[in-house]
Amino acid sequence: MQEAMISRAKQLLADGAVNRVIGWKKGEFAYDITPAIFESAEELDAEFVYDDFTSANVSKYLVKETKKDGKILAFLKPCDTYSFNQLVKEHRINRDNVYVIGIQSDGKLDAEKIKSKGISGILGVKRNGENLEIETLYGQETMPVAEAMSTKCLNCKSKKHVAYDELIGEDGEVTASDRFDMVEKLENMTAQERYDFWRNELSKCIRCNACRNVCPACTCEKCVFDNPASGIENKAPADSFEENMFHIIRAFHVAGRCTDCGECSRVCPQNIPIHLLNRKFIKDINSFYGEYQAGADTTSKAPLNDYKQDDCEASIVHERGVE
Amino acid sequence: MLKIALDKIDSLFSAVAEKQTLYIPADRADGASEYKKYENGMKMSSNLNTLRSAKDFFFPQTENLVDFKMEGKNIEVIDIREESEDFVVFGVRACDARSFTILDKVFLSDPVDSYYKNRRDHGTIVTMACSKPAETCFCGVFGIDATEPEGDASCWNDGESLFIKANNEKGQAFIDSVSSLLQDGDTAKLDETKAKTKEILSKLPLANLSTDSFGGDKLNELFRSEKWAELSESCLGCGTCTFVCPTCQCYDIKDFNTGNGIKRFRCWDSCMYSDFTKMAHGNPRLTQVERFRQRFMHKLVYFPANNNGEFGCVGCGRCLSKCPVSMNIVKVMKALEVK
Amino acid sequence: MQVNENKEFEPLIVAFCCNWCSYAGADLSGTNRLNYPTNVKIIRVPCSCRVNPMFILRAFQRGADGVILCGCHPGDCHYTSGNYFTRRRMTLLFSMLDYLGIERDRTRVEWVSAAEGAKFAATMNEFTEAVKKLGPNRRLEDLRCKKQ
Amino acid sequence: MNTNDTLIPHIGVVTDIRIDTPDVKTFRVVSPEGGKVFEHMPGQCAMLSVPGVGEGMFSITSSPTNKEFMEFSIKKCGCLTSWLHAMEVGQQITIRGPYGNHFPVETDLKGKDLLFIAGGIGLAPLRSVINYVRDNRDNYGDVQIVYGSRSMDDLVDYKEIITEWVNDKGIEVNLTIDREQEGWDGHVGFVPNYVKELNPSISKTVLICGPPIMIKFTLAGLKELGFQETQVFTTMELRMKCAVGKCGRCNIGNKYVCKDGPVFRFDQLGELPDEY
Repeated sequence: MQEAMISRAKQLLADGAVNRVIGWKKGEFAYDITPAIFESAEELDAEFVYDDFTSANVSKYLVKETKKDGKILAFLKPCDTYSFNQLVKEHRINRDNVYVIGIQSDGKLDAEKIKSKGISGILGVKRNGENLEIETLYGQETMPVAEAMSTKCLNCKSKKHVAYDELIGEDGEVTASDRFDMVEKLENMTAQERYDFWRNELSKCIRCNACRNVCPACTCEKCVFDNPASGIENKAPADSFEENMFHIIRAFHVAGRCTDCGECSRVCPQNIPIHLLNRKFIKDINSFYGEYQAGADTTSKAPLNDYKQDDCEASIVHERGVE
Repeated sequence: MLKIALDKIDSLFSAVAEKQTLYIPADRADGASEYKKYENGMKMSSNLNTLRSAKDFFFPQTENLVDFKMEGKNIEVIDIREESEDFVVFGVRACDARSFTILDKVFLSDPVDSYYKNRRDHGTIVTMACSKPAETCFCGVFGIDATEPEGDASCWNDGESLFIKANNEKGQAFIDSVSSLLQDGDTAKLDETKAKTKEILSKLPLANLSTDSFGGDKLNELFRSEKWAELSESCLGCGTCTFVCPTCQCYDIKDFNTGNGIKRFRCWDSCMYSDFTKMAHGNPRLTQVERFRQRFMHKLVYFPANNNGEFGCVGCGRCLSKCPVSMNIVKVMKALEVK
Repeated sequence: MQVNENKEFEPLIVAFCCNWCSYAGADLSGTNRLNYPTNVKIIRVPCSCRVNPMFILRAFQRGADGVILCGCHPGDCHYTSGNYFTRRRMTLLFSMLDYLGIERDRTRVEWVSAAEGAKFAATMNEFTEAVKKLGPNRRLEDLRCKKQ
Repeated sequence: MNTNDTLIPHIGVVTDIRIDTPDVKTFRVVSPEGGKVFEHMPGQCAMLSVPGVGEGMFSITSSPTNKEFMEFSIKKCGCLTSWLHAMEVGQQITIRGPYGNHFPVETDLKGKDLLFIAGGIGLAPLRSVINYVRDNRDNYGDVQIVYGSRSMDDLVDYKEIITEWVNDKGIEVNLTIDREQEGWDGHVGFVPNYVKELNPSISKTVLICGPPIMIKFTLAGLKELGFQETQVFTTMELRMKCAVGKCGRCNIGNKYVCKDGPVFRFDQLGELPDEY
């Protein structure tokens, strides 16, 4: 994959079809990959990488990049293409200034998950069938690939590319996903249990804003939480209320636009399952207003910009589920 | 050296916790660890380090500074400060222990920050030597020896026993308070453990990181480097690095109107945020390039310039594992290094 | 003011009322001398869809124990379709609050027309009773805003 | 706790509000018991705040030789300043300070001929020095003041200038406004050009404050005339929260404007990165 991508990128650069490439750059270790922009064949050869740890979704960078001169080549994984499409639909990305190559993704790994198994001093990670061979400062370790899989890839919703100019690797299908299982599990708890679950999770929040800043749906020029005039600007979780407020409003502001790319949970330094808030909205939208997948196309109306005269009433919330 | 068998460590914790509040690193459900108030039966985490740094104990993320009552045109200032209770933080690693020295230089320099000092005076830090450093560790680069941690008292673990030594009066008082549980022990095995750890420390992937290209005297050339633009390109402008950092000390002061008075509180702030330097008439750091540069210049240039060459980083490696885009101080140092 | 000896919990209810229907409905219930609890504090908004989810949350932060949103009946919106959008938004928001374990009876949407003074009073009576049963809002409170 | 902390402010009472220009008001502040809340040196600043609205750093525009009160000339431009402009006499605010360094009135400036150059609200910090010099006239040489503003109405402290300053011996006041205006028979033109026209003696020590662009061009002009950077002092401002060099935002390079500034000599400023 990586070689094919580099050679195609070099070709497009040489042809002048694009003047830069957005992809991923090697780090110090096996796993610390940084999204980066490459402008020459030399840079690509030296630093471009596409492997098990290139999970960062680069579509949000295109908001800024496609405003610049010249065309940029973007490598997008299937889930990234949904975010991309959604941004195109919201006129945040200038589609004319980007050349998209869809790339196959077999799921990405999360170094944090390896570390949480007590494996430390990671020097190298190799996939060997169903197992990971991990070279560490303290000797060789193995663990099942499935256990190191990034949370966002565990319940993959689709291996299909919804936007691309060309493909490298296979295009997949929308997968029958079990992504709402955890949401359902929570819904079936009692209110007290749900409350305790979320208090435990949200009280970890350090308000670093990583979830917001990485989110491809959060592209406001000025966020309401940064605006002193909004009345709710809160820089720190000074009270449990503010933790709730931030997470409810953040999720609400992307409701109907969140493609469930899972970046929010991936970047959370405190491992809060933020995606479970977004998924709740997605699940509700699906059940109240019909199946909707944000980013699947660039034409449909967003559920919160739309209505039907016979929509359910808000009292539906009171009528179902566990009290 | 004084020691206690590892299987008796619970009795040590209980004895301490009886007299004052004790915090130890404990495991969370997600595998990460964090400092928790000790309760009987709680197990100390075997993780190398806590997810959040130990700076919270002295410089919490939010704290109330002062209250105001407003009546008509009058204001009443209410000093809400209270003497802190005595507490012990157990199991602090060498990197975090050094971070207090750095924070002290900021908060205890004139004019002394009474909020910080209050907690500092009442807190005892018991450090724990590392035996299994991670690939992200680079404390040695800043002259920290992970096998000889600072703090009020230091502990070592040789696999069987916990050895403890006081470094100052506060540490001695701590040891005296539990002396009935301690006995003299032979350090032969411990010395072996230390030697082993030292060997690993020397082989860490970042052990050879050089600070030669940094320091107060390189201010202008580093500031003008053209590499900042490229380095900051992927930065999301979030505050993760700042908030997990044990030495980041910038703060914001804000007022909260509760409806029955005003609370003025301070909270951690991040130089990575767009509003950090924003004024009514403009912003001297308009793009992420300037903000990103500020963070690393502060740690590698400005801080040493004002503090006899001491760097504002302790090499704990938290930002290396937590940055959403893995852009961190090590990559910055390597990129800016003059070879 | 007389101090109530057996301190029964008196909830604070915030009612967002749209200018064109529900506020007029509240007015009508007043001119008809219908009773509804003094616990209800009305905030008039131009249209129910002016109500941002943050308004609801901030009401709780500032001490409300229950928040009710009243607007024109679907189809009767002064601005044609505002309340249809409100309906979707509030359904999702309330569902989310429920998901976070916030008691679902603390929030409600009710359509009250300008002619339905009686409905307004009845709704407020009923809602206040329901919130009273739940007790003070604890799960979505801001401790800093509590009177010492 | 019985220790003081600089972050806990004092109360100040606003006893007088003077409307200087359409967007500048000068506030007189005393302690509730009367008298000044604290002593200061010319060029130092104080943190003024209205709880619930915000806190901001303002230069103290009155001279330390004034023993009764402190004054602050404040231009309305943001949230806090709008609130201050809307308040009435008798209102209490909170005040803490003094912060920062000051103009070297007792060292470098002593015995020197002084040239003050100010633009708009930039007169505020310099007024403190000018009045200090006037009150200690024997310690200083000739004083020349060049002050410019957008229009006649925008000249801060115009009354004090034309009734007091111009009548003082050894003080030369040169006023200018940007555009021709009815009722104005003085000089018209921008400050940098006016300074060049006036061609001041290069033996003078210069104190300059105003909009960054004015400072930039005036400094270039002064250099053309033969002035050295070591002869020119200015005062800076950046966003501040703590005012004691701890909150970490008002730095220019390794210098904190609140603690190492706000007064800088241009050669010192030249050694720092261009980020202000």
